[in-house]
Amino acid sequence: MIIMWIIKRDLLLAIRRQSDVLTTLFFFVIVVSLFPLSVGPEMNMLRAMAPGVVWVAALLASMLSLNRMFSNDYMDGTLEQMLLSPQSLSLLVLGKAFAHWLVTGIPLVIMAPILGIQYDLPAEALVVLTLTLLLGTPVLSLIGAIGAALTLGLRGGSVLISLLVLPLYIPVLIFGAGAVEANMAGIGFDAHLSLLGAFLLASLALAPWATASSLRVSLE
Amino acid sequence: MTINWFKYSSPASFYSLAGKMIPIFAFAAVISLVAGLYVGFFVAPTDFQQGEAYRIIFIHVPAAWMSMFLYVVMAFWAGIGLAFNTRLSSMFATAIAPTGAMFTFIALWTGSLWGKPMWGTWWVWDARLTSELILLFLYIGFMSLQAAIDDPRRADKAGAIIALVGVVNIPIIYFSVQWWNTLHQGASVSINQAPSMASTMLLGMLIMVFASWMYSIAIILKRVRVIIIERESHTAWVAELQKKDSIR
Amino acid sequence: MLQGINLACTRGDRELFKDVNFSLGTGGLMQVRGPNGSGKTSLLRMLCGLSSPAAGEILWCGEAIRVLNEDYFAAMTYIGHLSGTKDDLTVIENLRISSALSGYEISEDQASEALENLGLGGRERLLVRVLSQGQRRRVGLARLLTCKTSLWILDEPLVALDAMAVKFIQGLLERHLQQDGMVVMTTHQEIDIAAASIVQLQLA
Amino acid sequence: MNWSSVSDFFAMGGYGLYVWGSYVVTLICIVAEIWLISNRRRTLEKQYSLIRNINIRRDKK
Repeated sequence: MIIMWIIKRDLLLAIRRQSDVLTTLFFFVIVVSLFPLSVGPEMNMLRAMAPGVVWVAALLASMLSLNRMFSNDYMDGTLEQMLLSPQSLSLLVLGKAFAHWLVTGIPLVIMAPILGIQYDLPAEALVVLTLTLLLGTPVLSLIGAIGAALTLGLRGGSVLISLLVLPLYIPVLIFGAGAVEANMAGIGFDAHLSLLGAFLLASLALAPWATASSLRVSLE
Repeated sequence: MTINWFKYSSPASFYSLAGKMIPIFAFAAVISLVAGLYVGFFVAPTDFQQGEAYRIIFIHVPAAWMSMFLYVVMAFWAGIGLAFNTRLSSMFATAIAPTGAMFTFIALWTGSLWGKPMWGTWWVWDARLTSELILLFLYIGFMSLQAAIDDPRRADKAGAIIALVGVVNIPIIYFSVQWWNTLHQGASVSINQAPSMASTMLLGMLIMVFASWMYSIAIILKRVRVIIIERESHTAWVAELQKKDSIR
Repeated sequence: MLQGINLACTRGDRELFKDVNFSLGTGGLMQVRGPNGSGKTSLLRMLCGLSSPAAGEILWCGEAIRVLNEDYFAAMTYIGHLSGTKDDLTVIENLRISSALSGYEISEDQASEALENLGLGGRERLLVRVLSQGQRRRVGLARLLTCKTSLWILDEPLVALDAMAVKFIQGLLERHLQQDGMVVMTTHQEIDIAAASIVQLQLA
Repeated sequence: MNWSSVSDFFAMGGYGLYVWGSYVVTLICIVAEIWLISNRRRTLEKQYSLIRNINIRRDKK
């Protein structure tokens, strides 16, 4: 299966270049830890802020690694090979986005509950936070791939990616953080989770296709 | 008389057609603007709740509507350009973006100025204003992406993809913001629902909407003409125009 | 059969070439020549479907390649002037992955054999980053041995190669042409390749 | 008629700052947009007359 090859390849590369993974993770940890220092250690306020802070930090952290998603392959010519593959390019892109999520998204999901403890979140809220990140971070990788493909090889590409991609992240942010808040307020959060799931399905269906067309445009 | 519409899809013949159309739309814009302002300021009565402050509606609502329409129209032309590889439609998309962004900015600015006397603060995270803000980001993203790409063909196609992605997302974003807004604060005075709008108020607003349409068409045609000359400078027909000194 | 009809290429306002016509049958070799900046690489990228011509049409067996897409890619191998290898993967990983991407999954043994042939025996487990320029080039070219495509499009395949490797590639191309394959290539070096038909395409 | 005097008109029932602030900024935006496009056009025209002059000179030679 071609998609397995591409995932295996990107994981191998990530393992051999661990610094990329670690930078994303430490960025996430540092951003989340900075907030109490800037607004004060008042626990009630921190608890109220926690879902938003963790989610915004997750958005930024996953964006940090976006411009490396295709640019290395672009530079050494392997991206050209992928475009000329007899396999569907959308499928290859899906594999790359999945690998990106495994490498940058999963560490965030694992780290989030630990950071949540810093903010004194109740146990149930920690579970919800982890769940929302688990559903939401793949969407970030999938939508981010479009931005990464469009800005390939451009001057100031990494700043441009954030301009293009951050507004598109907003629905995920709203429902991701919203679910945790709803849980802490004692309201049901099922609707939030199903909407996040719907976003995931929609971006699974559309984003690889948009990314594939963007790559063809960018390499022309 | 039959008009060969297909003929006008080429930049060369469209260029001269647009030149003839601009004065018509500009004239219509000025006339309807004057009429709309007259109705807005001299015919429409004072609102019993909001006093005179509501008169901002005559630019706020048209600007907000235009900003959203123009994004959809822009994405439409960009998509046509991407699908059928027609240069002119892509140029249209590029020409629409700055005007759309300007209307978005006006909607935000006037919304804020209206909010101050109504809510007591310059900025409220009201669903409509928040969506406008995000729309402004989308316009800026589209324009910066196109500006960063040197090759016009790649710029057209890349812009089209991000515009289409944006247009798919706008309803989702709007819906999310609405949801978020109702969760976090109770119903406040919403800008766009004056409970009992006098018919003259509505009339003034509609005339202003018409004026904005006419203005947008005129200014976009004007910008398209400039873009055509910039892009097609190497082609024979532009050289022909130069020779006859009829670039105007 | 690969055909080009009235191909044109523009870069910004500048026209690199126009009205390029050719037809390449089975067993045919096409050598694209021209000075630097004449659009050789642009032409090859068009022929493999990475970019579309400003005017004209490219046909593969009578059908436009922009319609065929993946069906065309399945019959074609392109090796550009970038080596197409990842620095952080070993030689054998590189070959197996790039081969799989082009639709031919190969075993470790098959990969080792191809590398052996190209004089990279014993270096299979090295990371590509430690190889020399010429050796990297060979890793890229090894794909020609593992992919069973009929059309090869090669951009400067001989650059950075030593005499031995040039000789090997030359033999490889000749064998491919004898088996009714097709080759489109650019090169600055003068080499003689025996082929049933040779098309010389000169770009101004 | 809504207004008894000119100053009454400009005061806008105490909301003058907000109402006129909106209208003036809108006006500025529109004027700026028209000016920017005309400017872009003028530079193009200058460029073209420049190119044309060069061509004429070359033709004469």
